[in-house]
Amino acid sequence: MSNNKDARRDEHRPDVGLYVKVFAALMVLTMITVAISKFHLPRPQAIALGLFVAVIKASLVGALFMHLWGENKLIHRTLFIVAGGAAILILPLIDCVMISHRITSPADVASQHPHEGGHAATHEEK
Amino acid sequence: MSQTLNPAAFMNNPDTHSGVTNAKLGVWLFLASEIMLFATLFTSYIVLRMGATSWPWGWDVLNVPLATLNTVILISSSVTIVMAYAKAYDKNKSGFQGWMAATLALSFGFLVVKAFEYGAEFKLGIGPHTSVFYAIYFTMTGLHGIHILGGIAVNGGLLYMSSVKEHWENPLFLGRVEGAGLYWHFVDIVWIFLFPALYLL
Amino acid sequence: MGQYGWSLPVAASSYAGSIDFGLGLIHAAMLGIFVLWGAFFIYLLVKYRARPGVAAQREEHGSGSKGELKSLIPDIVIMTFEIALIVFYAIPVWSKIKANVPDVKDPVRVEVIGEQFGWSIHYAGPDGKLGPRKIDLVHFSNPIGLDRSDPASADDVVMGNEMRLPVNKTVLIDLMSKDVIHSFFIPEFRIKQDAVPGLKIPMWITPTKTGKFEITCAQLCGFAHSLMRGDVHVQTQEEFDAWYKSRLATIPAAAAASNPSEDF
Amino acid sequence: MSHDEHGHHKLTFWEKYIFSVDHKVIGLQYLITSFVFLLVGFGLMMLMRWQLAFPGTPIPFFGNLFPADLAPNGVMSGEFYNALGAMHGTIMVFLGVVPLAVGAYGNYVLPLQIGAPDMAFPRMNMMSYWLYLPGGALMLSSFLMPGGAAQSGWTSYPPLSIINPGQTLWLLSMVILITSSLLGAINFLVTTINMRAPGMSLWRMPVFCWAQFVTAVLLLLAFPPLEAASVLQLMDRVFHTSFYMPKDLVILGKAYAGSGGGQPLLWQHLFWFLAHPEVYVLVLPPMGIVAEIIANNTRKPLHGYKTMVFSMVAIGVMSFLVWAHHMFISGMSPALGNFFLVTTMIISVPSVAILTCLIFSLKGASIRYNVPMLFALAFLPLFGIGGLTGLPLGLTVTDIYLHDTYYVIGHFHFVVVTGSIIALMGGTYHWFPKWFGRKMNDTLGLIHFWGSTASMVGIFLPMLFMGLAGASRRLYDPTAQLHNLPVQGWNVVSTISAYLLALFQLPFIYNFFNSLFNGEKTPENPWQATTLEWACPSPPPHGNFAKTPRVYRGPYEYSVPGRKTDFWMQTDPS
Repeated sequence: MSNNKDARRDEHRPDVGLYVKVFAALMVLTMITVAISKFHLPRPQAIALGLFVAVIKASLVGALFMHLWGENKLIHRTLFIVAGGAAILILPLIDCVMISHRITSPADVASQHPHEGGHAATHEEK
Repeated sequence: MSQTLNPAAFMNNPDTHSGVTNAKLGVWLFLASEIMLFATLFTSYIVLRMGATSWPWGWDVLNVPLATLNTVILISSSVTIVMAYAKAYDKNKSGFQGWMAATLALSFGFLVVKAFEYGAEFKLGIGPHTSVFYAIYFTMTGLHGIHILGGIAVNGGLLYMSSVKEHWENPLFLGRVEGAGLYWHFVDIVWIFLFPALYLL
Repeated sequence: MGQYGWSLPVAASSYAGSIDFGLGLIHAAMLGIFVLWGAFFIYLLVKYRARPGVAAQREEHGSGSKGELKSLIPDIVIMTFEIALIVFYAIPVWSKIKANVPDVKDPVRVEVIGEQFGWSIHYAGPDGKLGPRKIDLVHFSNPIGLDRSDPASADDVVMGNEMRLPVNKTVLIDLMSKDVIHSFFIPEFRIKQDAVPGLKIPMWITPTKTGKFEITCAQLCGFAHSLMRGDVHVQTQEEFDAWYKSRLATIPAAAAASNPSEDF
Repeated sequence: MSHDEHGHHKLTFWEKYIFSVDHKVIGLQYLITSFVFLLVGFGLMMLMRWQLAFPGTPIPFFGNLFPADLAPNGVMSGEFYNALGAMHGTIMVFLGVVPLAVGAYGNYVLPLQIGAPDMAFPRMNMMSYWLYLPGGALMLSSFLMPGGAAQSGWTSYPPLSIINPGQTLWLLSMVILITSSLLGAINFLVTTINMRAPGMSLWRMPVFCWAQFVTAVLLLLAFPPLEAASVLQLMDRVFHTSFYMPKDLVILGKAYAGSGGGQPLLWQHLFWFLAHPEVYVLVLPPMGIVAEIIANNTRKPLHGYKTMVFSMVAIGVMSFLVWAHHMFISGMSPALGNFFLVTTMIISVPSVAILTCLIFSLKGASIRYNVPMLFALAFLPLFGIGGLTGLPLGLTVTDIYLHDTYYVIGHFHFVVVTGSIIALMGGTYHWFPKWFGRKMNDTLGLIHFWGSTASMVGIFLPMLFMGLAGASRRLYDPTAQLHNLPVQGWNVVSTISAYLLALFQLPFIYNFFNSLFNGEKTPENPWQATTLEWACPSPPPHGNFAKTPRVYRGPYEYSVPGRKTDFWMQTDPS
């Protein structure tokens, strides 16, 4: 195998300084999500914020640790197609919303748990 | 032998049509199927949640501090594996082995914490049958745990291979480390979404 | 014996005609397409068989040329047909049958509940109110768990595998299942709807012919799936009323017999 | 992998034939195994057909061989019938046709056609097969479990599948089979993208390769949702979760103990999310085979090569958007039904385009009527019936009546049996010379062809009539329901045709094995074809080509004016 150099062509030059920065950012973001959840925001806001932070974290890992930044186009296209496939899964969700009025006995999930904390009762909304 | 092509030589040729090695493309396609798998699980989660009249807060029913600890562990392991890749890139064998061992230690740590979490729940008589919330919680974290186990097997394999001269000097070795890293980061990303979805929201 | 039938059964509901129209139209079109294609196909097979001294003719054209466009003609024809079907037939008729329940005065209100392996038909009675059902009250003598103590269920009648309907009157049905998925199918009415546990699915029929038809289960529901059937009798309004009254007369006894206290 | 494990030393028997990493050996392993599974699935169906035609009468010859709880006094029980039905569907789709179309033909032919020495990941290829075989064995072994095999149809709809016996093994082996398919799909994609010979641009790939490529994408993206759904169902069965179990179920008079809160329709969505693309997985590779055979035997280029390729890609994309047409009356939102109605009608457009191109390919041809060509030609009208009968099923309104009747069964068997399986059989006759360097016998082939096609039509055409009369499917005893009585005679016709079909497979089986040893020896390129698989020895050695082939032109350069021969191979430099 004399193509040692060639084999490196599609491998990424590591950047240790960058990795450390990303690590720090991920830690901070983790603490932020946990801290936010302490406030017990109303559900919609909590979900929006939580997902927002999660998307940022995932993008950092994807772009910099997985080297998607500057990766070959083929990989980007693959992920694009998969994103399309996964997006189609929205249709079962739409159906679920549209037939929700047909559900006869929806489960009251929160009440099915032994509660140790105390604030379950104050957060009955979905 | 001389009258036919050697498949192995052909396969290792990085000069492919796409400019991506087979191994890397293969890993990414595998991750593509994994994305669909977890996307389906998250879809099921949302469907079940929307079909319920109420949904518990993770703080009330799960152990958030332990899960936070696990998040920290997993993110750290993502860094250690990328450091291992950096060392392998520089052909620094002991550095690679050190960071890879750290990755393995962190992944075992994750599983141990998870085991404590599960154990406490089982002790309370809580299991997947308790409610759809716990059903989705145990299923998704369980599947994620199985993925961790798979990662441990792959990373452990690479750690062993690095001690064999023949493998360490193989020009494909770096690609393998990169592939294992991609998988490990993916497992990390899944957790990045699982953690808020189950524990915080 | 007449065991080789292939036509649709008699049409006995208000919208059976529009479904039959679609079936007829599509099958006529299918037959037409198939015969035309078939004739063309056989012509090609015969004309272009290999013969000594005759070589194959390449079609020299790139994409977008005339020859290429010609092969799109069948597609365009079929597409036009399909668009017409969707716009003028499928969507309007579908929303009439499935998407909306007609707003009629004084309908017959019924709950149909499937279980392994039979149908329970629960009539709301003259007050138009379905009595509440409770899972704790389910008993072999009260298969749907009807709460007889509620005033709404005073004039309710529950039938097993037997449905009687007045002719030319709209029936609003809430379809449910106790255990697994069943499918409520009356071939003569051209009505079919899955009964899904946990869901209450609305549907409606207006029978237009008197007579006895069959309710069947069209979704695999277990080992005795083929035995899951019932009868639907379409009667004149007078016959129906008389029958309902006679059933109602038996209710107090039935209510007493299935006194829920013993199940608690 | 850095050195050649498989080039230098002599391979042992095990390495060469059992745990081989050679795509050709794996392809043949798939071929034999999937043909065996097809026969098994067919055998199950013959038992069912007896019960359907003559309900309540003991099964002849075999009846008393079954344990008394399955077939008391030789008469099939309802449980046994349902188990046979579920297993027939599962085996035929997941263990028969897909492995045959993808595992066997794809594995053997695809690398040859693109000029690759092997698949991209030979060891993973071996692993696919060695997951498929145990997965299949596990599936079959469920018959021996207490309670018998899965009894909830191949669709496994909950809650029935949660409370029925036999489903756990079904789910486990499905997970294994899905994993095997996923490994295969990754391998096919990487091979097609990365391993093409120099000069083999995408637009020079034969239609068959395109079909395999699109199929692999479908498998890769559609199977994981079913894997996830199967895991959830497995949880429901094993750990008593309630993913698919709503609250307040009363099963045979007893309240169900689960927590409730689940949604039965979720499974249907996830199942059909796979199972509709799966239909195109069943159909696209056979279409590719038909295209290859037609191009070769008309001695002219395919009409509209690019149209066909684009249509296949369009089918691939659209196949992800049509699944809920299986669910029009499932209780799903009727408004969403309209959406799926429109997408379903759209997907018929590329399908019609492919058929049109194939038929127009005959124009100006010099048709060579050999056995593979007969199969390919029979595919066109018979698959056409399958496609046309899909129209009233895809239309919401008419589906209200036809859903879950025998019309559905007739429709998809026309598609899969007289479509896919006919084409796959044709493929066997076409590539047999390449696989073994010998030719299959023509007379036996003709008997097989005419007998099979006639009896297939005899089985499935009556089903369309029965469906129109409203006969429901999956009924253990059709005569128990009055509305089936007027069409019961057709069941007898179907059954007799099915037994005839079995009879007409005997010449095929004999022909296959006899020709292995006694068939007429053939040269490298007996059909005078143009594609790359005919540019290497028959059978090709390990590594396939003596040197990396170079590709100079498109796949179907037949009857080019001014050339001595009427075929111009892709590798021919002049």
